[in-house]
This record gives sequence, C-alpha cells and structure tokens, in this order.
Amino acid sequence: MATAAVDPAAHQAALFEFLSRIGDNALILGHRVSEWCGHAPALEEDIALANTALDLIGQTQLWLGLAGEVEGKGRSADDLAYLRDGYEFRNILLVERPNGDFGKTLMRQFLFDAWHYLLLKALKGSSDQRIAEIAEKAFKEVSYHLDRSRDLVIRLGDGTAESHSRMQASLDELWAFTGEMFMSDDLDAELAEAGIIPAPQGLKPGWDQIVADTLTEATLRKPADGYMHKGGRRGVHTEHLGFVLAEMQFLQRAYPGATW
Amino acid sequence: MATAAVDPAAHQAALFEFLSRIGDNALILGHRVSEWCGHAPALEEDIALANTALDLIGQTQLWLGLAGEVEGKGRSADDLAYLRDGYEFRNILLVERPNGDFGKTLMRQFLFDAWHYLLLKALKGSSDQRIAEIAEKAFKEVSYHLDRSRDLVIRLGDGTAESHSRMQASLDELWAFTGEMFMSDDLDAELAEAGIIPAPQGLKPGWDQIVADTLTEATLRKPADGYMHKGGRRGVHTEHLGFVLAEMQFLQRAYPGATW
Amino acid sequence: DPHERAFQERIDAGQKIEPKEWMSEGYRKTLIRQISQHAHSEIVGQLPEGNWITRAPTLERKAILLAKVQDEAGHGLYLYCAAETLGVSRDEMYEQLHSGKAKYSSIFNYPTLTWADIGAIGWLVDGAAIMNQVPLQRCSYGPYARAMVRICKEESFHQRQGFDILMKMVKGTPAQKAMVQDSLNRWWWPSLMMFGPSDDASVHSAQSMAWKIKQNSNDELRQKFVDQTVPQAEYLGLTVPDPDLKWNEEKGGYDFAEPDWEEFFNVIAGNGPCNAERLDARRKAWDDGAWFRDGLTAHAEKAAGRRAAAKIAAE
Amino acid sequence: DPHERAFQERIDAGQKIEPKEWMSEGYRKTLIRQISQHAHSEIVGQLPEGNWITRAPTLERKAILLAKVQDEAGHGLYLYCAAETLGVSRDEMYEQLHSGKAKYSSIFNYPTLTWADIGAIGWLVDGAAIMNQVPLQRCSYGPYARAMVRICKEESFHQRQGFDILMKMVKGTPAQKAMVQDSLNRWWWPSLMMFGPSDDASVHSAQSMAWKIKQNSNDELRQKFVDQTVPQAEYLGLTVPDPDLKWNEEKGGYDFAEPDWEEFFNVIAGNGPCNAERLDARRKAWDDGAWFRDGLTAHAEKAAGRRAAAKIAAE
Repeated sequence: MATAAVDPAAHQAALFEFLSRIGDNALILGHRVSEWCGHAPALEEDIALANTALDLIGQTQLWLGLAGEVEGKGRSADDLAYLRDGYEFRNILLVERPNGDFGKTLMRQFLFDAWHYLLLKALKGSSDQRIAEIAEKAFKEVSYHLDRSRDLVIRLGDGTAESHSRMQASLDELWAFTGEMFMSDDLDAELAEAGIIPAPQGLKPGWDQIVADTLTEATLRKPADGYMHKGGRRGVHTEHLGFVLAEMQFLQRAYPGATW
Repeated sequence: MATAAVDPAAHQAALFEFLSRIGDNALILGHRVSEWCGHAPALEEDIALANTALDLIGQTQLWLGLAGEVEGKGRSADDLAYLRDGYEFRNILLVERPNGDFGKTLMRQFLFDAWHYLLLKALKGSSDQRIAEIAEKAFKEVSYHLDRSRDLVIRLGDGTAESHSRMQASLDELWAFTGEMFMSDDLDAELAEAGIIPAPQGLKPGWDQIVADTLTEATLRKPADGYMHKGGRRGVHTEHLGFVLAEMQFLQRAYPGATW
Repeated sequence: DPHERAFQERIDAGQKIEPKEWMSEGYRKTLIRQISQHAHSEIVGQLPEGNWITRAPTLERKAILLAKVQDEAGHGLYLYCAAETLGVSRDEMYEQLHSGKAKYSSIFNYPTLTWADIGAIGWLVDGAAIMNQVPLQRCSYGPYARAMVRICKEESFHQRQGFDILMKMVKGTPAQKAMVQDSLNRWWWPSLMMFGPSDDASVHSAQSMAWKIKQNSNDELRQKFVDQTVPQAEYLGLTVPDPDLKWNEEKGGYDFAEPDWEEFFNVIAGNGPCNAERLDARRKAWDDGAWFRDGLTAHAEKAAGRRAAAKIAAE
Repeated sequence: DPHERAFQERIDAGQKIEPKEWMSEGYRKTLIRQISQHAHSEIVGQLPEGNWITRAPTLERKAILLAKVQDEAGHGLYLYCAAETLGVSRDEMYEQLHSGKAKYSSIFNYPTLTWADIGAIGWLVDGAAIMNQVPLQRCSYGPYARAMVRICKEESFHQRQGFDILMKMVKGTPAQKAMVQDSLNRWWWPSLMMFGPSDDASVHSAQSMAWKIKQNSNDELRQKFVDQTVPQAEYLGLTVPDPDLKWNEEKGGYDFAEPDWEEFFNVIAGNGPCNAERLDARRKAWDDGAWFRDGLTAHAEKAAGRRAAAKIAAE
C-alpha cells in the first residue's frame, strides 16, 4: 500500500471513524454470539462460541482503545462501548442481525469471518504500526474462526435435507447484508490512499472466492446479487441495535461514573 | 374497615411500600401487555390489549404519583418508574412472567384481574381518601378487564382441543405465582388495621370463587395448591425483571435529566 | 353502457354511492384496492411506533403512544369494514397482505431508530397522511368517506402530539436536538414520497379522479405538504435536508428537489430497510394466532348448538 | 465376594482405580451418579452467569465472565468424559438431566439479579465448590481425580475473580456496596446448603467415604467454608446474614445457625425460583439443536462413504 500526505485533523477523524467501524463490528457481533451462552446445540459449540465471543470482545478493547487514543478526548474503549447511543455506532448491519437458529448464527459468522479474515490480513501490512500490530493478533484468532465457521457451513449444507434447507434459508436471508462490507466512502478512500487500510472493494474478489468454494462444497446455492442493505457504517442501523444497546449499556447508564 | 392510630413515620413508610406494590404491578403488567402491540392474533385483540395497557399505565401514574407524594422526597411517578433498579421494585412475580403465547398472556391477565378487581373494590372503601379516589377510577377500568379476560378464558378453555390444552398449560404454569397475591407481612397488617387496605388473605375466598366459577365454565382443571413462589413484594424478583427495566428505562438512563 | 353512464352522472352530481347500489366493476375493484391498502397501512403502521412503546421516556408519553397505536388499529378496523361493504372479506384482505399481493404505505418500511422518530412520524407521516385523506372525506363512496371523517379527526390530533414531542426535544439538551435533526434528515424524503410519483407516471390517477376516489394530483398534495411543513421545521429550528429548497414568490410556494424515486421503487419492490421484518411480523402474528381464532370459532359453534338444543328441549 | 474385597483393599491402600479395571457395581453406579451430577452442574451453571454476559459493566468484565463460563463448559466436558469411562454415554446422561431424573447442584436454581451476584457466585459458590472438590483430587477413581486437579485450579482462579468484582463494588458508590450486601444476603444460605444436609441425614455418605469417593463429612466442609469465608466478608465490610454467627474460641471456628433445610428440600423438589427455567433452557437448547447434530452426523456418514468409495475406486 502506498502512503500519501493528508491533512492531520481530517486524517484523525477518518482514522477514528475506521477504528469505530472495525471495533463496533467486533463488539456487536461479540454481543450477539455471547447471547448463545449455555443454549448451544452441543457442549463443544458452547465452548467454541464463548471462545469466539471472547476473541471479539478482546479485539473490541484494542480497536476502540486505539480509537479513543486517536480521538484524543480521553474516551476509553469502555466509554465508547457503553456511552454512545445507536446513531454513533458504526458496525455494519450484518452483525446486528438477530441470531435466529444456530444455522443462521453460523452463516452470519462465516460470511463475516471470510471478510474479516481478508481485512485483517491486509491490515497486517498497514502503514500505521498500531493498526498492524492489532491486526497481527486478531488475524490469528480470526483465521481460526473462519476455519471453524467454514467447516460447519460445509458440514451442515451437505448434511441432512433439513440442515441443508436451514443453511440455504439463512444464506438467502443474510445475503442482502453482505454488500455493505465492500462499500467505500471518502474516508475509506483517504485511508486506503495513505496505505492505512485496504480499499474495501478490493477485498471482494477474495471474499467471492472463499464464499464460492465453500458454498460449492456445502452444496449450497449462491444467491443472486440483488439489492444490498446499507447504513450501519454511517450510523443508520436497524431497529435491532437499540435493544442490544439498552441491554448492554444498562449498568453503565444506570450507575454513571461507577467503577466495576 | 376499622381505623387505628399508628406511628406517623412507620405509617408513611408502610404506605409508600403499599403504593409501590400496587403501582409497580400496574407498571410491569402494562409493560408486558404493551409488548403485544401490533402482534396480537386479531385486530380486536390489538385494540383491547392496547386499551388494557393504557389503563394500567394510567393507574401507574396515579399510584406512583401518590407514592412519591407520600414519600415526600420530591420523587415523581416517572422518577419511581424510570430511576429505580430491580431490587426497589415491588410488583408480584406473576406480572413479570414473560408473555408466552397469547393464551398465557390472557391467563395471566385473568388471574391478576380477578384479584385486582377485588382489591380495588375493597380499596374504594379505604380510610385514606386519596387511595379511595384512585381505586374508584381504577375499579371501573379493571371491572372491564376482568369481564374481558374471564370471557376469553372461558371461550378458549371450552374451544378446540388445542385451545383447551394451551389454556390448561398456561394455568398450570402460572398457578404457582398466584399465592403471592394473598401473602401478608407486617406492613399489610398495619395498613389493614388502619382501615387503609384490606388484609391480603381476606381476598382469597372471593378470588377462589371467581376462579373456580370461571374454570368450571371453561372446562379447565384447577391445579392443586402446591408450592407458591414469592419475593417480588419485597424486591426479590426473577431474572426477567432486569431485562424489562433495561429496555423500559433506557432513555431516562442514557439522557439523565432530559425532559421529554 | 347505460348503467355506467347513470353511475358516472350520479358521481358528477356529487351523490354518494352506497354499498347496495349499482357500481361499475372497475370502481369496486379500485376502491377495494385503495381502501384495503389504506387499512393495511394502519395495521402495519402499528409496528414502527409499537417498537418504542416499551421504551417511551415517560409514563405520559407511553400512554399517549399507546392511545395512538390503539387509534391506528381502530382505523384499520373501520377501513376493513368499509372495504367489506364492497364484497371482500377481512380474511381475504389479510391473505393478500400476507402473500405480498396487496401493498401498504411504503413509509412503514423505514425503521424507528430514536424517540425523535416517534415525533417525526406524528408530524411528517401523519401530516402527509392527513393531506392525502382530507379530500377523501368527500370521496364518492359513502362508507369510505364517513370512515375518513373520523380518521382525519384523530390523525390531526396525532400530528399535534408528534409535533409536541419534537418541540420538547428541540428545547431540551443538544443531544436531544441533534436527535430531532437526524430524524428529520431520515424522514423528510420518505414523507414526500408518500404522495406517490408525479401523476404523469401514475396509471390510475385520471380514472380515480373521475370517480371522485381521488380529488387532487400527487404533485398538488406534495406541494401543499411542503408549504405547510417547511415553516414548522423552521419554527422547530431544524434544517430541511434539501439544499434546493427555496421560497418561490411567484408561485407562492416552495421549490424543492425531486425525491429519489429509485429508492421509492426499491422499497416498493421489497428492498426497504424493514419490508421483510414488517411482513414477517404480521404473518407471524396471524399464524401464531390461528389456534386462538379457531378456539373462538369452535366455542361460538358449541354455544350456538347448546342454545339450539335448549330451545328444542324447551319446546 | 473376593473381587469386592480385593477391590476395597486396593482403595484402602490408596491405589487409583482405572476404567478397564474391575470395580463393584455399587461403586460404578455411585460414581456415575456423582460425576454426571457434577457435570450437569457445570452445564446448568452456565445459565445464571450467562444471564449477565450481555450486561457486564465493562469490556474487561465481559471478557472475564465469558472466559469463566467457557471454563465451566470445559469442566462439563472433562466430567462427561470421566463418566463415559464408566460405561454411560453423554447422551444418556443428558437424557437423565432433561427428564429430571438426574440432579444438578441446587444453587443454580437461584436467580442472578444484579451484577454483584456474579461476584457472589465466584466468591461463595465457587468457594464452596472448591471446598467440596479439593479432596476429590485424591478420589479413588483415576479419571475423576485427574479431572478434579484441572478443575480445582481453574475454580480457584474464578473464586479470586469473583472476590475481585465485589472488592471493586464495595469500594465504589453506596449503591454498589448495598448491592453487594443484598447479594450476600441472598447467596449466603444457599451456599451453606451446597454441602448438603448433616451426614446423619445422608444415606450414601458412609459407603462413599469407604470408597474414597467422598473424603470429608458435609458438616466438616461446611464448617471449613464458614471459617474461611467470614473473615473475607469482614474484609469486604459486609454483614453475614446470620445473627447467631459467633467466633467459638474453644472449637477454633465459628458457630452458625442451621440453614433452612425445608427450603433446600423444596428447591430439590423442583420449587426453587429457577428450576423450571433452567431445565426448560437446557431442554430447549437440546431439542432446538437436534437438526444441527443430525446434520453433522449425516455429513460424517456421507464423508466416510465417499472415502470408502474412493478407496475402492483406487484399488
């Protein structure tokens, strides 16, 4: 990635935005995954999901921690997680989708992991050392997430007629939420130009490949590329996020200023 | 009801407690009922449930308003509704039970209405004029609630095999939460002694009668009087209440001091 | 066709058409489509507002919102009844809604994301609905016209309540005011779209006007709405998200930009932010409630049977 | 029975019994009951704590709690494996849990109502569990003893984390401190009940002690727990909700009141605050997951079939 000089204040704002996006993705998906705790269809899955959620919350701490640092207003990762309202969140809509059945949770995870993996792989080469370091650590975790979610999508897609049809239905429903991963705006362009992040649309061919290979093996039909939902990256979410935050933020909101 | 002289501070505390109990019952049941909004099995039911919830929220305003007045610390009904944590709530556990299917919602409503009706009827004769006045108004509304929930319990109990078995299952599940309505503690005894409220256990025969008559007509089997759950009246709730409050209180907690 | 001609003459003379009277098939079908779509809109419209009932910020606001949503269900009820006078059953209309064949107002496919959205729906969405509905009080079909009289009265009450929510918020903290502006930004264009595309693009308009089912053009109503709403936005201290918006002295109204009709047709095609969720919610309510409706029907039959048996025994 | 005698002699000599070796039916059954009950407790124990994961007050606390609940699922896994060495399958054990035939620790039938409960579970519940489990590291059955070594290490880590949650809270605001006291009030007695009734009342105790499946009496462990915990409560500035609690210089331990055994037996009988919910949650997880497990099994069979076919084709 090539580097280029930019206006420092705009750069800082763009960087904060990017870090909020990647951090909020980890936070909200971690929240959703953790909702399964104790309710998964097999004990091994309870363990694996708790592990995934744990990795994502750990990544949230790093990304939002850096976001607060970059912002320079003294906000911690916890402040960002617990004291922003919905329109300040920057996660893509995909990760706030309700869990649905276990197949939908897995499909959401796979579609996200495949992208997350490619994004982090690219971020390991970021011209911003702090980002490269976090990406290095997260990449290892997410490689494992992808191995796991891909494997399960394949096994369930090519399992019973019921598991196949549940996985297909999940895929069909979630497909319209995958486009947002590859959308780009001025901030992305600026940071990509500076060699800090990869251009979002540049990740699409790699993602298409992983998805196509996996779906083929899973005997699942790739949905047609129709209308794609968007909004999360600029703070326009679905009605689901408000309920996630009401629950997640309760203690910090109810006992302002307390330490835990 | 006979009146007797009591220590003013203790009396005030007991009165606050009673008003919290009756007010929180209305608030939490109103919340649960309102969750159905737009999702009821028939348009007439959407209307009827919204109406019930509306009555209950109106009663909450009156009871908690009076509670704040009695307490004398300047807390409004809204302060009490939105700024207390779970252990300060005094509703019985029955009203915080999740809605379940529409049959469970109706059965919960009927079991509660039958008691609420008798309680309010007695409170119309309270030696405390303020209570008598609120009871007068609420009694009219609740008489209608009872007519309605009783009628539906009968029609569904004596409907199809499926509606019968759903109503019976709801009744069996909720029964263990009805005992708390008739439990009494020192505060109840003191207020009953002062002619302010009826003794809780005194409402039991009338309730038994309404329930027995209704269940007979509904061809439903009255469950055996086994173990009865308790705790709500002294602030020890089920795990459900915390989630109700996280949702209900979100805005007041997230934007402290704002007016709406 | 002499029937047809006589029918049109009655309409032209300003007479009301009543249920049992002769009417043309086209008139009947158009009315059924329009009234049932309107009814469906009331029903689906419960959902975005219902989404905030459990989170309303005060008991008073919660009560007002509950009452409003209850009114909407009531409007649905009148309208289904009005449509039923034209020979279609409520269950048939539901079937068409659930299968996706019948439409409802696209505005309800947008999400309510903050409390300000509850205010904005009252102010803008109900405001636009009133603009559409006031002339329908003079519609040629009696039952529809009469339903509209009652509905319009309640809607304008709702609109004032919505405006009041926003008034309180813009006078509140900066965060509250920002929430209101954000809400206007999201609801402005979808509200303008509520009047439908320009009449040139609308197939049914001319015939509906002749039948006095429709009384004004879409563009006429949209202009009226903008002219009424912009000063209210100014009063609230808000910025309408249209850089082209400008008072036009000559025409005595505002000039404003064209809404994004591609978005409009996308939402109609099912791609709005909440289309799937709204329809799923209604279908689920209906399917989950089948046992309830069947139970009531079975009880009614049993009760009728028992009454009949008692009557025979008594004779 | 000479087998039986030789078996008891091995145990008396402190030898470990291993899966393939001879053991008496009573020993096997008792162990299966005890280990599976312990495994079920770990699994059901995920639920009360899991209840607060989505509401943990900081990211750090959320991560710690997730890791803890993950550990508990892991403990369940070791324990089911240990039980499987005795000739019972995991599915059979689940069956017994879901049918209500097998028990799990009654403590998990109490609700977690505040964040302080997450601290109290770590401090008191894990504390009592450790007290029960430390001697089991020396239990006569090899696989169980080895599972216990690992479990105890993690449990004492959890206990420290629980104590740390409470430390933070008692040093915090008055509301936080009150929350901790309220939590102690609710969890104190159920924690004491975790050791079971006095051994006089327990049927299985003597035989289990002879088999070295159990090493200390219930009352002994309860005393030890109280003696360890009361100073910690004092350190936290809390009041143990037992007016009879008093240091007894002579016995070198605390005197304390008898727990309410009626409540204990009521909870065991299914009348605890959360019995129905806990079991329903586990049953629902299992039932809803049937398609998932079946799918994996079907895939494994297909894959094996394909491998076999490929092998034949290659030969």
